[in-house]
Amino acid sequence: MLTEMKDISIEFPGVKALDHVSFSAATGSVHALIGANGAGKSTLMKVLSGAYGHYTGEIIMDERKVSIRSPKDANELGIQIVYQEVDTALIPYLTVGENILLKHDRTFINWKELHRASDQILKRMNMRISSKKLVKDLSLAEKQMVLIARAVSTECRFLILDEPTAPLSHTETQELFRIVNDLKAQDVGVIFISHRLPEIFELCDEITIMRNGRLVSRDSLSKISQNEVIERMLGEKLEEQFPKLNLVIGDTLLEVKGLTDSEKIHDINLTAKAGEIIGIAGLVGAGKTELCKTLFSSGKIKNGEVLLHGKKLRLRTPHEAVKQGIALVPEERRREGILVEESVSVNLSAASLGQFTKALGFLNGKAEKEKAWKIVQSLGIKTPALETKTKHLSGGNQQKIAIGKWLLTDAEVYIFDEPTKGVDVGAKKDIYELISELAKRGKAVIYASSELSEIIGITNRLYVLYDGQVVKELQTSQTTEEDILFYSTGGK
Amino acid sequence: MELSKTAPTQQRKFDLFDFLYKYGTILTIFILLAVFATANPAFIQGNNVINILRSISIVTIIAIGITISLSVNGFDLSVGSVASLSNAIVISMFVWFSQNTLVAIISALAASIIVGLLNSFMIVKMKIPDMLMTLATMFIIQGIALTYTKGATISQNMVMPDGTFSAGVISTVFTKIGQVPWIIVIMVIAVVLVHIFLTYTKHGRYMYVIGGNMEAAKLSGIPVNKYKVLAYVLSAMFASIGGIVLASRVMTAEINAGAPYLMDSVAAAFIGFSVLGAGKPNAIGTFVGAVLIGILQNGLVMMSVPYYSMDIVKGGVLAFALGLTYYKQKH
Amino acid sequence: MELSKTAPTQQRKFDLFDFLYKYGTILTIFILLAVFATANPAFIQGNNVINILRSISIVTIIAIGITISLSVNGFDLSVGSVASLSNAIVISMFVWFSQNTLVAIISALAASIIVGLLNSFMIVKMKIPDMLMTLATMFIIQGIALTYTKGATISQNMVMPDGTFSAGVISTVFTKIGQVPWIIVIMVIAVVLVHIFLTYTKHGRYMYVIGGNMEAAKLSGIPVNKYKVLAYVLSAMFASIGGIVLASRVMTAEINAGAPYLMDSVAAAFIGFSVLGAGKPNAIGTFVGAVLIGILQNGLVMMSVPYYSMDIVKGGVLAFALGLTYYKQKH
Amino acid sequence: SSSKESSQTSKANDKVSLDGVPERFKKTNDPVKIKVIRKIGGDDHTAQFLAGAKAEGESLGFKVDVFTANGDTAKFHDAISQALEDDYDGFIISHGDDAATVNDIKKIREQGKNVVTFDSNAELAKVDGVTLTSQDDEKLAKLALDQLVKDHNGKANIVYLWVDGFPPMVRRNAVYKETLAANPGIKEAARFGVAAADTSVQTQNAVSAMLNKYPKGKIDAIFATWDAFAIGAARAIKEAGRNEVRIYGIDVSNADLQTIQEKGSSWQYTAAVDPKLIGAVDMRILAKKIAGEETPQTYNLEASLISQKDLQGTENAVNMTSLSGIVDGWGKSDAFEEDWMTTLKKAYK
Ligand SMILES: Nc1ncnc2c1ncn2[C@@H]1O[C@H](COP(=O)(O)OP(=O)(O)OP(=O)(O)O)[C@@H](O)[C@H]1O
Ligand SMILES: Nc1ncnc2c1ncn2[C@@H]1O[C@H](COP(=O)(O)OP(=O)(O)OP(=O)(O)O)[C@@H](O)[C@H]1O
Ligand SMILES: [Mg+2]
Ligand SMILES: [Mg+2]
Repeated sequence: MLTEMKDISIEFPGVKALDHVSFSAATGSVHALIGANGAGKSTLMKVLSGAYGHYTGEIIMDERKVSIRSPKDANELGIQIVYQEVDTALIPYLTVGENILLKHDRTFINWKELHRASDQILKRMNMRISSKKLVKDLSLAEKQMVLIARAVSTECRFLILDEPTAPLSHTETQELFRIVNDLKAQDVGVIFISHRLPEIFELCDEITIMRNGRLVSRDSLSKISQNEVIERMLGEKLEEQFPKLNLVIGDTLLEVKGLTDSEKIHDINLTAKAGEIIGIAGLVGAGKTELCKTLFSSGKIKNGEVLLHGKKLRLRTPHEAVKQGIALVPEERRREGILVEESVSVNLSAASLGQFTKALGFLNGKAEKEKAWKIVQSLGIKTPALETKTKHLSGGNQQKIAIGKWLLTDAEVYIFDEPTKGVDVGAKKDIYELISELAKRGKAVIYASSELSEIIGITNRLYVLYDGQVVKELQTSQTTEEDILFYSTGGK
Repeated sequence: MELSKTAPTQQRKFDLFDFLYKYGTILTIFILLAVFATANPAFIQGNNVINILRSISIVTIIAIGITISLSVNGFDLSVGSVASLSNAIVISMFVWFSQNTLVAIISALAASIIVGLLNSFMIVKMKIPDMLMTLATMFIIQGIALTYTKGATISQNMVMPDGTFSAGVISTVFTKIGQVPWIIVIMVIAVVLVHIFLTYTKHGRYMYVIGGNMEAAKLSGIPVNKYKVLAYVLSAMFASIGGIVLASRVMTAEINAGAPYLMDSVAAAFIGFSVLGAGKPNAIGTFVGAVLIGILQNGLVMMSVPYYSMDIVKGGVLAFALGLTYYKQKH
Repeated sequence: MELSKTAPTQQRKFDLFDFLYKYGTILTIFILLAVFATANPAFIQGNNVINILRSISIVTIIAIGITISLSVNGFDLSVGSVASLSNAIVISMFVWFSQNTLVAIISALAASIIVGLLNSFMIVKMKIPDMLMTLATMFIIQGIALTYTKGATISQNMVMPDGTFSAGVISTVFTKIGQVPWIIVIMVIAVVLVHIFLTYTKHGRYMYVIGGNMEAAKLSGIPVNKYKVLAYVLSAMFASIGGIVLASRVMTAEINAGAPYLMDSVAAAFIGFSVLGAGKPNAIGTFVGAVLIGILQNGLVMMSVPYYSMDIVKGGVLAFALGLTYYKQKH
Repeated sequence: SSSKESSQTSKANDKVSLDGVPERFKKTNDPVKIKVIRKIGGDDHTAQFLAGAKAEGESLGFKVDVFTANGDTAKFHDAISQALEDDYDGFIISHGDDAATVNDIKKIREQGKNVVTFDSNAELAKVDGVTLTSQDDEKLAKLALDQLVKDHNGKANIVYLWVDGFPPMVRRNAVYKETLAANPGIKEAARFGVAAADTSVQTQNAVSAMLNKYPKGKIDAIFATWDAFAIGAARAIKEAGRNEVRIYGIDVSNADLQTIQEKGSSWQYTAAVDPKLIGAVDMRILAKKIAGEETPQTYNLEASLISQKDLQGTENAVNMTSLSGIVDGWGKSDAFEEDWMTTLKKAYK
């Protein structure tokens, strides 16, 4: 069976997000949808799932014209979606079970049955979260898995996965692929959006490429190469992804001694020199995020110390950390990284407002706008205006803003926690370049990621985390993905 | 590869702060009981317990309505004025129009349903933020209640504008509503029904879903507007029931009689959030909140605390319970 | 990438609903002005304009404080009781303790700062939700104010508990504060200062950022707690100024004199959200909200609307303004 | 020893012989316990009434607990129910104007306890053994209105400040209506009235608007049925500089006296009963009941008219206590003051 979207156009204030896009996907196959940040992928899928009712064009299923103007319409036609922004789709103060079985039950709820059923679904997915846990206590990856569980728990003919793998590690990604393949075998049509090209080639049958709100091409994946995909989505060839490493390493800038917090991490020792990019590798839940946050002092330090230039830092609040020269790009951008209701320029200047302040705390609006615009340009943030609220930007562009605001500050140590999540290949390259630029300017960079290729590609040196502890320190040039994986899984 | 070691689930050892979060309010209640009972053993005798339950009945009923509106993340400020209006309608039906109990009660409820529909129409269709809208409704209904009674107190045998005396009497069946045991029974039924509704039915769950993340609810195909309407109508209806019970208890309709209930009800519903660690509006919690307030009120009168200092103690105990509950709690 | 050198500004074509969102409240004010002035030309004469401004001064000042607490996404319910307390302290300083104007005002402000610190300590350190905490504080401060005055009105030459007469007098300098032009000047200064503070300074920006997403603000290195403390202290201080102006206007300290200002102030601050399309708490909007309420109140008296129907009109106009503003507005 | 409000019953002076004092009051180790419960609150009248009752009771060696429900009727009834559980000897119930009060008081009587009410439901007359006291509202209204008519020779445009919904207000309104009917020259130009926590400020704002609507010469006087109205009106008139408008009010407080006495004040007359005295007299009636003595079923407290001229005639600032030196009989009444009470007062001095 085929779903066809014909000549879909949609506009938002200041942007024509979709411009006569046609798209079709069949049941029993996995269809990749790809394009740079802001190309319109999510928007197109929101149209198909009924989240936006104000589009023009038509949708045809089973050779019959259908009307999808609300999520209910889409549900009734068997279309399910897992949204890119997980927090927009979860109810934090309800349990995992309730979030999974959100919509199907009889008038009276049987709590035992509900948790039994959702535990079963989770088990089928090889997930080890309790159905009774509150969603607000989950990590981002777990939240993502809950959403996938919700989608697969329903009878559906089409399942849209909008960047489901962004927060997932290798293991969970493999688990997801297994589920997708199962669904495919059951004749479900899966539409899969991702910025990780290798996984698309691993999983998908067909591919549709978009650029700037328009359709570029539709092909069978067997007939196209990675480079061709990149060229079509960016409109230009992509050179080597990773920039040249900075080899001018200076003195030790940051020293962490015996760092232990109250929850997850124990006895971490690491050093970072000026001009060096340090990788933090590890599986999901290994404690990378906790470590980053503890260094940024928003976690609670129980033991140990952090020294900058050999001087012990007082780290009680992020405010103090920033003042002493530490910057953090956090993992959960929507909750922690950006101010969705504020404009692009307010977001970009939020961490460095002191620079734009005149006597008595008055703001210098002009300087602020100028600097912000510079960042918008240098990062290629796709926004209609500086005044646009960030919530109207595409996911990848929001991520760029979360990074961009720190580029205006004058920190000495930059901590990046999964900074390229949801960022397209072209922009990834921009971000890598920015990071390496920081290193060249003599900053120390700490780069936490569960994508091993990134760690290998960009760092000078790396630490492998396992269960909250550093199990291995490696020179990047002398190691391989397999080695890292070995240590990450507890190998000694 | 055997990489499927996801995050190890957290060990549950006894956690004092977690315990306090769940039982802080209840603990406070026990502390108060102990203090008051030591000061005067009569405090925990049957008669006084009934006194306390009777005194919290109206607050609880109205607070239950607020709880429902809170469950969809709404906030109904108009409940006090709806209670006033219902009080006025019920009594006037008897006194002015010599109607029977059924007609009187149905009229009051019908009026409250209209208010609920008005509120929800403006909130859902006109997209007016709920606090703002119910603030406006609060004024409007207060004004309507005042205009309806011409600013006068309605009571049996009152002087009518034309100089005659009103002839209607309040039925004896109706007067039972505001007396023990019925006043307590009504409260208990309201709490239990709403508890079941919110916890064990699809509808209640949808309300929590809407309250927790309206966007997500909408995108899951839950008829958000329908449930919001339902929530505001139910909220107004419970306020109306509160007003009717009040009417039966005092047998007159004084102007703005329902207004003082707003603050206490809001306090009860808010305190209820944390009871048993619910973390969300819930009927049992609201009841516990009302009990806390009722015990305080009664105990302070019993201890002959000067009336002008009562609020200090009341606020202080509230702050204490809150401190116990939220201290060290992460959000 | 074909990006231009300068930042593009968004294209704006005329959009009725956008227009109404920005100017709905102001439009309502003009409609009201037209209606009232037609009914009675005296309405827009200088004297009456001064009357209106004088009558909204206290509401505006208190609402400005609420605006500040709203800007960090807080909500200060204790402002009414702080105003009562300040009123009592100021008058008692004169009447009971024969102090001068400076001492009187400083004492009242100092008390309010303590309240603000208490509020923010409990909210920031004990993590108690703000509405709940300030509800508790509201009761506590109300009780303290009542206990301080022993539930009586303080006025010059009053009978003291020991049977003697109080000897202190209220200084003539102080009485000026509550009179035209000063009462209006103080309001305007408060509005302008807070407008500048919130819109043009780093601190104001930080407050809005904290209000928008506290977690993100914290992780951007903004000293969130410091600003929250500041917000609650400022909120209490403006409430205190409102109480002081009230004291000067009425020259006595009646019990709970500040309480009624809570609702009107909240309404003014809320209406202000939408003024000029700000979409967030802002000083100018709050002022416009207060003007709307003030015009209504004054105009209705002039039109001899029965007092008991005034609330209907007041609520109706509020609903109308809100409807104009929010109808068709996406959130 | 709970708190300062519940009175520390002072030890009886042994030297004073308690001869002639009714039996109940001789048990000095078991003092008489009285509960005063008032429905309305938040005004000075309440504070003074309660203070008067308390002071009188304590001077007789009673233990007096006072409570106000601040206008919350259900809370008022809760307090009565609760007090019934305690061992009070008698009750003073103020402003129990709703029907349910009748039931409450029946219950009190069934327990054999004594009750005196003030400004409460007239139906209480049907309950045996209850004394209903009130301010003489008819007299209060008449004093002020007659003066108004007299001052303006029966011809005036007036503003009426009144609020419905309270029995005393209803009674005052009745007199007002009669007066208008009897004096066709007196015309009501406008009316206003709200009962809120900020009544005086709201009245002030409303009267300001009225003064604008009716320029000089269009209104002559204001009749304010409550001092909160009068004081608001007086402030508005002062602000507008329109002191040709004269205010005739009812009720008085210390702040009122100050306003009336002020130079150029527009508040000419106010008719009032001393609220402290009401509390005291109610307490005495209750004491007589406990003593088993005869008490009347109703009692009205005498009203006086206070004039600005009298107040301005003295050098010193006048207050509620010193008013007695100016208005004859103010604050003093020997109604129900028995000899044994004098003895008790001496004993507990
Ligand atoms: N609600 C909205 N209001 C205004 N503009 C919007 C809205 N939603 C999307 N847009 C704009 O539409 C364009 C397409 O966004 P979309 O989210 O579809 O991109 P995407 O291809 O999913 O990108 P990413 O890979 O970053 O997720 C962007 O320029 C975005 O700013
Ligand atoms: N908000 C939270 N509340 C409770 N537990 C959390 C929260 N966030 C993370 N955790 C838990 O803390 C542990 C460490 O998580 P952390 O996020 O530091 O790991 P990570 O290595 O960064 O993994 P990821 O790849 O998901 O970022 C995990 O067990 C996770 O479930
Ligand atoms: Mg997207
Ligand atoms: Mg992480």
